[in-house]
Parts: sequence; C-alpha cells; structure tokens
Amino acid sequence: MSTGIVLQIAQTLLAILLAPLLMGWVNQCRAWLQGRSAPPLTQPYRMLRKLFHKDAVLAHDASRLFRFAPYIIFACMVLAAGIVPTIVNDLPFSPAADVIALVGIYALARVFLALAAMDIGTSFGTLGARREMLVSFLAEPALLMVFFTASLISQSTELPVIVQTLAHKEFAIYPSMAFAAVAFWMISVAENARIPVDNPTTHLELTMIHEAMILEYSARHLALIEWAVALKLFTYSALGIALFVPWGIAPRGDLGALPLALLALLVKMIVGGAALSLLEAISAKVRLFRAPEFLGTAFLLGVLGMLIHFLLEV
Amino acid sequence: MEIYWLLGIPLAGGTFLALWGNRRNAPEINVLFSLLTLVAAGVLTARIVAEGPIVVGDDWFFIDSFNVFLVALTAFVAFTTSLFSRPYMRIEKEHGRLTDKRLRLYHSSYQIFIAAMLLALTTNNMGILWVSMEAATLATVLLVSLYRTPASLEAAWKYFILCGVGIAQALFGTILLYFAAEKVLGSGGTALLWTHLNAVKDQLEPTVLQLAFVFLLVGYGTKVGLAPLHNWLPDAHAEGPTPVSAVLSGLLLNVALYAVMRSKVLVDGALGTEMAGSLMMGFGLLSVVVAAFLIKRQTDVKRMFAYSSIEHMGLVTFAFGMGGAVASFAGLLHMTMHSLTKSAIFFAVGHATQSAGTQLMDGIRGLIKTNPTIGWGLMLGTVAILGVPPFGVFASEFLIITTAMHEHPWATPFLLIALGVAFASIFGKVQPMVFGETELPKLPYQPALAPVFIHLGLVLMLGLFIPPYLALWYRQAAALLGG
Amino acid sequence: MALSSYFLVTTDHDIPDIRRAGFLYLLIAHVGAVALLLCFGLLQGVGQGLAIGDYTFNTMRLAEITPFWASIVYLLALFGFGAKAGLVPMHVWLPEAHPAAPSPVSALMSGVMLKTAIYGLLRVTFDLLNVQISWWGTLALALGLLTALYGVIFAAVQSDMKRLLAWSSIENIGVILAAFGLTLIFYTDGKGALAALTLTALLYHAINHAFFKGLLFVGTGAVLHATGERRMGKLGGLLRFMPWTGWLTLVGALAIAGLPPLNGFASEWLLLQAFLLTPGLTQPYLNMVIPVAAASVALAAALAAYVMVKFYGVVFLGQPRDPDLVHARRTTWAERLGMIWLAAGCVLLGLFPVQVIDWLSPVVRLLTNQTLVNDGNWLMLAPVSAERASYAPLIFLAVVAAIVLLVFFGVKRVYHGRVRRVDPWDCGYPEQDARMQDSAEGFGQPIRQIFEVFMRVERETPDPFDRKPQYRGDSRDKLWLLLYVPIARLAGWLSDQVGRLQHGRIQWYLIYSFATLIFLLVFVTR
Amino acid sequence: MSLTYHLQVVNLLAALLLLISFAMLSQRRIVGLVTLFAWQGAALAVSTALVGWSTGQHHLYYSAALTLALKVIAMPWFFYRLVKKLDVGRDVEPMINIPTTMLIGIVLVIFAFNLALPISQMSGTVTRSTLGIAMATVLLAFLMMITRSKAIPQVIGFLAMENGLFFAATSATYGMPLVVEMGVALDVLVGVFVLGIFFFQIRETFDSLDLKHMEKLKER
Repeated sequence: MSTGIVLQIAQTLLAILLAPLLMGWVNQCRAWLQGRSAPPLTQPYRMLRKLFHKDAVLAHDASRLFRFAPYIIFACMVLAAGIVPTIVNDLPFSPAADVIALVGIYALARVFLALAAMDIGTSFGTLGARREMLVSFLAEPALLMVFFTASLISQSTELPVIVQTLAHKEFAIYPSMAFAAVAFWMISVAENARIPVDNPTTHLELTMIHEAMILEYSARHLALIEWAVALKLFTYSALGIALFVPWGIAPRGDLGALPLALLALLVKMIVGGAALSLLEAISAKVRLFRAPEFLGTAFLLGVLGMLIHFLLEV
Repeated sequence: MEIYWLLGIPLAGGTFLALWGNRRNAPEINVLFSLLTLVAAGVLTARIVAEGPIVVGDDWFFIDSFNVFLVALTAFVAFTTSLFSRPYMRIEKEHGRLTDKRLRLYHSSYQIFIAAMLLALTTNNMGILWVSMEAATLATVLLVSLYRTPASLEAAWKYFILCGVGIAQALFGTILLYFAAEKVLGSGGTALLWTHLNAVKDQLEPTVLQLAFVFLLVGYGTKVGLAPLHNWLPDAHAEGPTPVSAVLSGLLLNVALYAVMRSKVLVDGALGTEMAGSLMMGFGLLSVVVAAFLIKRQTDVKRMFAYSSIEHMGLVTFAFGMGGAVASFAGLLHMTMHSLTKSAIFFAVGHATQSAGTQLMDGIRGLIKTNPTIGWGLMLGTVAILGVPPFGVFASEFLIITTAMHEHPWATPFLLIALGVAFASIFGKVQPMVFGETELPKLPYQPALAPVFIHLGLVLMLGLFIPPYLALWYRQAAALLGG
Repeated sequence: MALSSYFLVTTDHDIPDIRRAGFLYLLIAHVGAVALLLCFGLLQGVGQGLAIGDYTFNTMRLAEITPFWASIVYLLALFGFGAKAGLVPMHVWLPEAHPAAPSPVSALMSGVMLKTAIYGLLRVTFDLLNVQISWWGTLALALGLLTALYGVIFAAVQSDMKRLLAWSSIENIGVILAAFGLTLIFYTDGKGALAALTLTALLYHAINHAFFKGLLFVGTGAVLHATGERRMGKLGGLLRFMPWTGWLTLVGALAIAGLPPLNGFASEWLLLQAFLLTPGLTQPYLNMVIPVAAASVALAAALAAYVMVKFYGVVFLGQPRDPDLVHARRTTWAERLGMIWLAAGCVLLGLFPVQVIDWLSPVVRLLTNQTLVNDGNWLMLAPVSAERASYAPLIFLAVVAAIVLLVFFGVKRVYHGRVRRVDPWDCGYPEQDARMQDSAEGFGQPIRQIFEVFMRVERETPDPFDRKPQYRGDSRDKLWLLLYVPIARLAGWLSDQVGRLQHGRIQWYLIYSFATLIFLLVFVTR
Repeated sequence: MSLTYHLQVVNLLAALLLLISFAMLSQRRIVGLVTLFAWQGAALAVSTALVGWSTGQHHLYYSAALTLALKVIAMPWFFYRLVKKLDVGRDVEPMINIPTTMLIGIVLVIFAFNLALPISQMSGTVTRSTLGIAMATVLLAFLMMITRSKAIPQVIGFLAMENGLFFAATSATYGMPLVVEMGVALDVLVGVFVLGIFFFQIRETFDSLDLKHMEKLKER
C-alpha cells in the first residue's frame, strides 16, 4: 500500500513535470515542420518561470472567482493526471474516479475557466467562453462514447481495468477501437485547442477560442493556466496511450517493469507529439461553425465504434 | 297529503301573484311561496326516504326515489332562484328593461312553471306527464320574451314552435304507448298509469313500443336539448331573463330527461333489447360533441353556458343510455351537480351581465376587481362545471367516463375530446372576464350571491363526500332505472 | 392540486401573459388529470367487475388485469403524469407557468410537484400493475431522452432567467423519465439488480433536482427581488453586489451542470453506469440501442453545462448591463438561510452518495424487490462491483482542495502574492462598455444555429443607420406550431362546421327534427 | 271483415282528413288555409263522434264537442280576425315549390303507411287502419311547417299536427283517458292564446309576420 502511494505521488509529479516538456516538444516539431527555427525544448519551463515572477495584474472588477479559477483548474488537471495511468497501472488513487468522473473533472475545469472568462465582462472573455462551451458540449459526449466503447469491451469504466484488459489479457483486435481512436484524436484536438478547431498561437478575435478566455490573466494565474493546459495535453495523450496503445504500462506491483514503462511512455509521447504537430501542420483551421460538424463527426464515430462493438465483438 | 301541498302551493302562488300584481312585496311573496314549496318537498322527501315509494291519490301520483330526488332538487333550485331573482329583477327594473306588468307576468308564470314541473315529476300518468310538460313550456314561453326585444321574441318563437312540435311527437308516442297498453290493461284510465304499465311492461307489444319510444325520445329529447334537436335552447337561454335561464337549464331539462327515462324503463322491459339505451347513447354522445364545438365559437356568455348545458345533458343522457348501476348512479349524480352548478353560474353571470351592461364576453372584464363575489362565484362555478376536482361534477364525470371506458371504449375518445374542447373554450373565455383590468361600474343594489355559494358549497361537499343516505338514495334510484 | 397551483400561478392575474400561462397550465393539468383518473378507474374496475370501488391502492393491486388493459392503463398513466411533469410534447405549459408564478412557487412546482408525477408513475407501473411489458420501458426511454434534449436545447436559447430554469426542469424530468424507462426495461427483463441500480439513480436524481433547482429558483427570486428584472440581458455582474446569492447560486449552477463532486454528477454517474450495463439484456436489439441512448444523456448533460455557464455568467458575472444594478438590494437573512440549506443539500448529497443510496434502498426494495449493494466502503460508491466502476467524491474533493491550497500557498511562498489592479485590457479598442458583452441571446446563438430545426426563430435586426440599435431574437417552440396550433385550428374548423348547423332559420331546425324522426323510425323498424 | 257503415264513414273521413292535409300543403293563401283547417277540425269532430257512437265510448262525445268548439269555431274565428286585423291575408311563398312539396308529401304518406301497417294488424280496434292516416297527417303537417315562412301558416301547421294526433288518439285507440284529453285541449287552448299574444308582439316589433325577420339568432 505504501509503495502504491509513493508510486502514485511519483507518477503524478512526473506528469506535472513532464507536461510542459511535451508541450515544448510539440511546439518544436511544429516549428520544424513550418520551416521555422525551433524554440528550445525547455521554452515552456522558462515561460512558466517568467510568469511566476511577475506581478499579477487584475482588472478592477475581477472577483474572487476570477482569482481562484486558475488554482481550481490546475488542481483538476493534477487530479486527472493522478488518475490516468502513465507508467504504473492500478494505483491506489484510481478508484476515486472512473472514466465518467474523469470527463466530469475536465468539465469542471472547463466550466470554471469559462466562468472566469466571463467575470471581467470584456467582450472577448464571453466570446471565448461561449465558443469553448460550444466546442465542449459536443466533445464531451463524444469522449464519453469513446470511453463507453472501451468499457464495453472491458466490462468496466475503471481505467486500470481497461488497461489491464487491453494490455495484459490475450491480444485481440478490436475494430471498434479503431473508430474510437479516430474519434478520440478528433476530440483531443478540439479539447486541447489545437488546429483545426482552435489555434493555440493566434490572437485574432475571429478565430481564437481558448486564448480569448485567458486574455485577462497574467503572471502566476496565467502560469497556472498554461501549466494546466500542458497537463491537459499530457493527460489526454496518456489517455490515448492507455486506451489504444497500452502496452508497456507496468502492472500493479511489478516494480521491475518500471524502467521499461518509463521508456515506453517517453517513446510514445515523442511519437505522439510529433504526429500531433504533423497533423496540425497539414490541416487548416476550420471556421468556427464548422467545429460542431467536426465534433459531430467525432461523436458519430464514437457511436459507430460502439455499434460495431455490438455487431462484431459480442 | 304532502303531495297536494307540494302542487297546490305553487299553483296558489301563481294565481295569487297574478291577482296581486307587482306591488311592493311581490318578489318577497314569490320567495315565500318557493320556500313553502321547498318545505313541502322536504316533508315529502323525508317521507319517501322513511317509507319507500308511495302511490297516492287514487293511483294518480307515484313517488319513488328517482322522482323524489328530482322533486327535492327542483324545489331547492326554484327557491334559490327566487332568492336570486329578487335583486336581479329589481336591478332590471332600475335599468328600465322591465315594467310592473311584466314583472307580474314573471312572478305568476314562475310559480306556475314550478307547479307544472312538480306535477310532471310526481304524476303517475304518462298523459298528464305530457300535459304538464307542455304546460311548463307554455309558462316559460312568455318569460323568454319578457324583455320584448326582437331577439327575445325570436328566441321565444323558436322555443315555442320547436318545443311545441317536439312535444307533439311526444304526444304521438304517448298515444302509441296507450295503444299498446290498452290491449293488456284494457281501455280506460289505468292504461296510462306508469305503475300499472311497469307491472306489465314485458307483455307490451314491442313493435309498437319501439315506435313509441322513437316519438317520445324525439319529443322529450327536444326539451332536453339533445342535438340535433337542441336549436331552441341557446336562443331561449341567452335571451330570456337570467333567473329563467337558470331554471330552464337547471330544472326543465332534468324534468324532460326524467320523462325520457320513465319511457325508457317501460320500453326496455317490453323490448328486452338495448335499443333504447343505444339510441340515448347516440344522442348523448352527439350532443356532447356538437355542444363542445359550438361552445368554442361563442361570444355571448349566456349562450355559451347554454351550450354547456346541452353538453352536460348529453353526458347524462349518455350515462343513462349505458345503463347499469354505476352509470345510472353517475347520471343521477351528474344531473344534480349540473343543476346546482349551472344555476349558480347563471346567477353569477346574471349579475355580471348587469354590471357590464352586455352579455358579450368581450365587454365583461376584471369582475374580481369591481365585484369580487360575482367574480369568484363565476370563477368557481366555471371550474366546477368544467369538472375540476374537488367539485362534484368531477366525481360524476369521472364515473361516467370510466364506465364508458369499460363498456363502450369506442365512445371515450369522443367524450374526452369534447370535454377537452369544452374545457379549453370555456375556461379560456371566462378567465379574462374574471381577471384583468376593468372599468366596470358597481351594481346599484347588493347582488344576492348567497345562492351561488350555497350551490357551489353543496357541489363541493358532494364532490368530497356523499353522505351515505344520499348515496343509498341514489343507488335505489339507479336501481329503478334498470341498474 | 391543479386548481390550487393554478391560483398560485395566477397570483399576478393582471398580466395577460400570466393569465395565459395559468390557462394553459390548468388545461394541460386537467387533461392529464382526466387521463390519470381513467387509469385509476381502469385499475379499479377491471378486476372487480364494475362496481363503485373504494379506490384504495390495495384494491387496485389485487386487480387481475390483461396485458392489453394493462398497456392502456400504462399509456394513460404515462400521458397523465407526463402532462403533469412536462414531458414533451405535453411540456408547453411548463415554460409559461413556472416563470409566471412567484419564485417560491416556481421552486416548489419544479422541485416537488413534478416529482409527485414521477412518484405516481412509479407507483402505478411497479406497484399497482401486476404486469409489465418491455416496450413500455422503451417508449418511456425514448420520450425521456427526447424531452431531455428538447428541454436543454431550449434552455440554451432562453433570455429570461425563469424560463431558462423551467426549460431546464423539462430536461431533468426527461432524464428522470429516461431512467424510469431503463428501469422498466431491466425489470421486465428479469434483471432485478440492474433495475434497482437504475431506480436508485432515478430517485437520487429526483431528490437532487429538487435541491439544485430549488436553489436556483430561490436565487433567481432573490435577484428578481433585488433588481425587479428577469431578463438576463438587463442583468450582469451581480456577484459583486449580491455576493451571498451569487456564491450560493454558483453551487446550484455547478450542481445542475453535472459537475463533480456535487450531487448532479453523482446521480448522472449512476445513470450512465446503468446505461453501460445493458449488454446483460436478453433482447439484442435493445442491447445495441440503449448505449447509444446513453449518448443522448451525455449530450444533454454537456448542454446543461453550457446552459449553466450562460445563466451564471450572464447574470452574475461581467459588468452590470444596467447602471441601476449597482444599487441591487442585498438579500435578507431569510433568503440567505433558504439558499444556504439548499446549497448545503447539494453539496452533501454529492459528497455522500453511499449514504443517500442507503436511504433510498427501502423504496427501491419495495418497487423492485432488490436493493443496490454497494461494493465499496462508505467513502466509495461502487454500485455493481469495485472492478466495474467506482467513484469517491469525498476523496475527489479532498484532493482538489489539497492541491489548490498547496499550490496557492506554494506559489505565494516561493514567489510572491503581489497584485496590481488596472483597467481591463481593451484589446486596442478603447471605450468598451457593458453593452459590448455577450447578451443572453448572443450566448445562445450557436445552439440556436445548430438546432434551428426545432425552433421558429424571430429576429429583428437593426438598421445600420439606427441611432439606438435594438436587436431582438426570439426562439419559439416549434412543437407548439406543429402540434398545438394545428390542433387548435382543427378544433376551430370543426366548430365552424358545427356552427353552420345553427344558422337561425326555424325551418331548418324543423328539418333537423323531422329528419331525425324519420331516420330513427327507419332505423328501428328496419 | 266487413265494416259497419258508420265505420266506413269513419274511414272516409280519415281519407278526407288526409286530403285536406294535402290541400293545406298546396294552399297559398292564408285565409284559405284557415278555412281548410276549420274543415279538418270538422271532419275530426264528426269522426270522433262516429267512433264514440259506434263503439259505445261515450266520453268521446265530449272530445268531439270540444273539438267542434275549439277547432271548428273558436280557432278559425280567431285566425280570421287575426288575419284581418294584422292584414296578412296575402299569398304565402313556400320555401319549396308546391309540386315538389306534394311529391315529398306522397313519399311521406307511403312511409307512414308502411310504418303503421304492422301495428294496425295487431290492433284490437276496428278502426285500426286509421293509425297510418293519422301518422301521415302528422308528418304532412310537419312538412307544412317546414315549408312555410310566415308565422300564421306555421302555427296552422302546428295545429294541423295536433289534429293528426287527436285523430290517432280517438280513432285508433278510442280516445285517451278523459283527463288527458282535457289536459291536452287545455294546453292547446292556452297555446293558441299565447300565440295570439305572440303575433301581436311580433307584429309590433318586426312590423311583419314574416319569419325571415327572425333569423338573427345564429352562429356567426
């Protein structure tokens, strides 16, 4: 049990620490693909440090909600990172929340962000909040559909059990998971504010979603949000890994498998980040009102995956 | 003995008021005679409840639980209506719509009308029943045209002709009945006595009786206001003075239906088929549906409630047509509830139209502001008549519909649709009359709304709880109707 | 009940809209009541022959009833209770009546009255009827999901606080009814344990809804009281002027949006679990369709979050859209206490799901003969087995709170806690004012655009040269137009046709009489 | 079965009654109508007396006397006076033209006979076949009320209907109990009295006895 707790804390801390690195890696890859000279891999860390040092600038009318939202968002992401298995499966904390609760955690973070964005009352904040909620109301059920497909296969909504079923039982090909995988990629793109749904580097009011919400934030609040964003990307990646390529995650109590698991994680993240940036580089951002269509497709793919599960796999 | 008092008092009242004229106390005398009638009816009722059915006066009068309940109801509503008409007619006179001469006519006709109805209810002779029904019509014709406006004349004319023709059919039916009875009972006085007929009903010639029933049904059905024979009813109700509308709606229709039911019992016995019941159900259903849709397009408040009377009489007819203990019970209950509620509504409507100076619903607004008692009376009466629980109409409608659902499921959709349409129409129209902004003046005299609330209170009470003796009484009556 | 609530709804009867609402309400409630009575009458009568019964539940329970009549009874019950609960398409009265009523009444109607309908439905279906047929469940499920989605979509486009909440009530009733349908499906399939799970979810959600919807209505009432305004487009920034109401309402909003660790999430979580357990069913078709139905529940829940962000954000956050709001009157202690206990309910019901389920178990056992066994400990909810699914809201809250505190003080200690107050950044567009914030209509616009098929949208777009531009967008319920208006028209047409009968000429009336007579004579002697 | 002479006369009178009904149906002038009505009353009175005489039902004499007094003398006189006073002796325009009315009338007669046939056969009275005629008279009177658009012809139609009923009562059943007959007669008397009042009221209000003025109360 105590090893379990130590491992749990270690894994969570690892996720917190590695998350900006993944962000940096994606940015670097993207810069390469766009033919720019890439920022260093540690750029996100430097930015966080810089932001933490600055004096916070708050609007006159900012309420406590505005000031506390970053902490809550960050805490939610840390919680998610604690639940999603990255290197070790079935840690003591994971029964606290299954995949449905995980979706709830993301939703909680998002709602706080949206509310905080509306707090000051600038037109950009509400605009961002509205767009964010628009994207999420379709992404969230789609994500649930993906999880449902996985949990129908494994008869459980517990992530450890899912991973266990997929990675450690006898190997089987699940066509439904292929659909789910495509859906999951589309959802991740949308949820992490990437192209083609959102552009993380833009500040054009016509296109921005996520950036519009955090325009009013500065210094440590902004740092926490940026960090939470990185963590979100990281946990989504980890989720993807756990659902679709879980091989390598160490089963519970098998300490010997840890180094291999860490290595597998790094490799998967590197490949995944590169793939993300590649896909971002070759696609164009869609118009805002195409976003529901995009996510609707993801939703349908998730549902299809589930149906295929019933047709082919039961 | 009570029976002679019962019939004699209103007759004497009519004569006296005709001679006395409209002096200062005429309305009070009217009330007094009505009260005395009520007392006589009460005594009679008590006796029937205690002793069971009686045949008195050389077989001329026959009183059982069925008609004694109607006698009590008639006497009661007649009394409350006389209470209501006192201030109402005073205000009408104030407004210059009536003269002393006409009020004299009104008061004496009113008493005669009550006497005729009571005679129709208590007589044992089908012929006398016919005669008194006709007399009741004649007594009210001139009341309908009391205002002498073109519209009221037209209404009275239609009332007279249509009911006259209708009742002529009933006479033909009665003749046919006599024709059949004569062979069994021999010619002479006894062949039209209901008790005698009832005793030998299974020996009566079926072919004749079914024809007789058609004529009787069409004849008395015209007076009940069954569609498509109902056309006189909305006109007469809308154009006559409101107390007359109240008694027409609350009492005369009942009495006519009573006549139909008396005939039905005989015909059922002779035929041994469902023919009479089916015809009544058909008429009832048609009336409910037609009336419901007609209600929807009304602009005149009294006319609307007249159609509502057609609807409810249709419902009662339907219930009686179904037959059986529950349906007959429900029909009787509904008859009572409808009489009490509808007359209460007419009382409230009467004062409302007086205060607004128009019968058009668009002109009546916000009663609850200027005349709260009228407003509340109208509102509560309306919800009661629409069958909203906990009022008694609800209980009886409920029983009727449930029984229909069991025995004739095909009829329930029609009933439900019709009730729904009627509900939406009436409530949608009454609501703005009661609520909202207004500039209506107050009435010159204090309106007599005690009757309204007495009636509604009774309806409410019967909706919540039917006293056991009353329930027993209804059951006996229902059994008489072939339950 | 209908009558008393009618008079409650029409308390302010001077306003025509309110009268209309009251009328609509009474009409539908009455039609529903008639259906219910028929339902009870049938229950009473079928077994007993036909007698005037005592209408107690005991007699009804004893009634032996054929599947055909049972189905009729069920359909009547569904219709009747559905009308009272606001099931689509009988929901039209609800968004009219709830806003029309004074706030405490709305809270009561939403929290309690809608639930009595659910109670009745449960009572009739599980307790009084001896037969249950599986298509009943499918029907209820389908209607429930439709109601849930319909409700939430319309909630998203409302611009009146109370209407928004009323539509949201429709959504929640839909969810509850879907749970009811699922319970019935499980129950008829012989899956008692699963039926118990679903029923628990249903009851849980019903209780939750009473709390958070009550909280929101009371909160709205406080706002209404303080500002006299219920159009969201005139409010804004109230968190600053009415902190108590603001913060407590936030709890309600988060709870209704189905966010952990509050109560809304707990019941929705249970329900989704139930949806995922359908592969146990014997009917393959249902097996496949029901998880897809879960998608609709998920969609409704996600949209509910959208709605609540809109509601809370527009009313309580941002800048006041009306300068007078600065003087918004503070709430009284009574109001606060009312809100506090409801908010506490939301929190506690969310944090202790295991205990709540324990409380509910007698009811569940009564109706399904099964109880929900919790596989976890007192902290952790694990309805089927810990392997299958688990959720521990208390741990959840503890961790989030711990991390928040840790980070908060950590950041303060390692760096600093300095804050500078400035004007909001204007993005290079000077002279921003409160009118430039999103209005309620604006916030709902994406949803309106996506789901325009369900609505009839009325827009008034201002002229570009208008000095005082006004924009008005109104989304009407298309079902009203597609279902109710045609019915009304049909009734009108029929009444016109019938009206022709009555056309004043006495000769015609005589002809009716004559024809009737001849017809009947032919009829009886044929 | 051979009938006695006076019963043959009753049958002849019955045929006359029917004939008069047809004549009334085709009569255009109100005064003529009143005359025909008086004749019908006379035939009725005679037949009633004959039936009473031949069957020994002596109370029928009262009925006959009553009929004679009311329907042959009092009412026609009243109507003549009324027509004169109100000056409405002009032609009446029927709603349907006369030949069509007559055709419908014949159909009605056949219908009534058909209806009465099975009943008459089981009757114990010797004058049973008159029931069909009585019914035909009633229906024809009904038809007349439908086709006339003035108040007085309509009322005469109504009274003719009453005649038919009375004929049914006396000839087919040898008369109803006396009390009933008295009551009926009283009602008719009062009815006519009320009608008289009505005519004046209508005339006063509408300036005419044309029923076309009385079509205001309807669904708009």
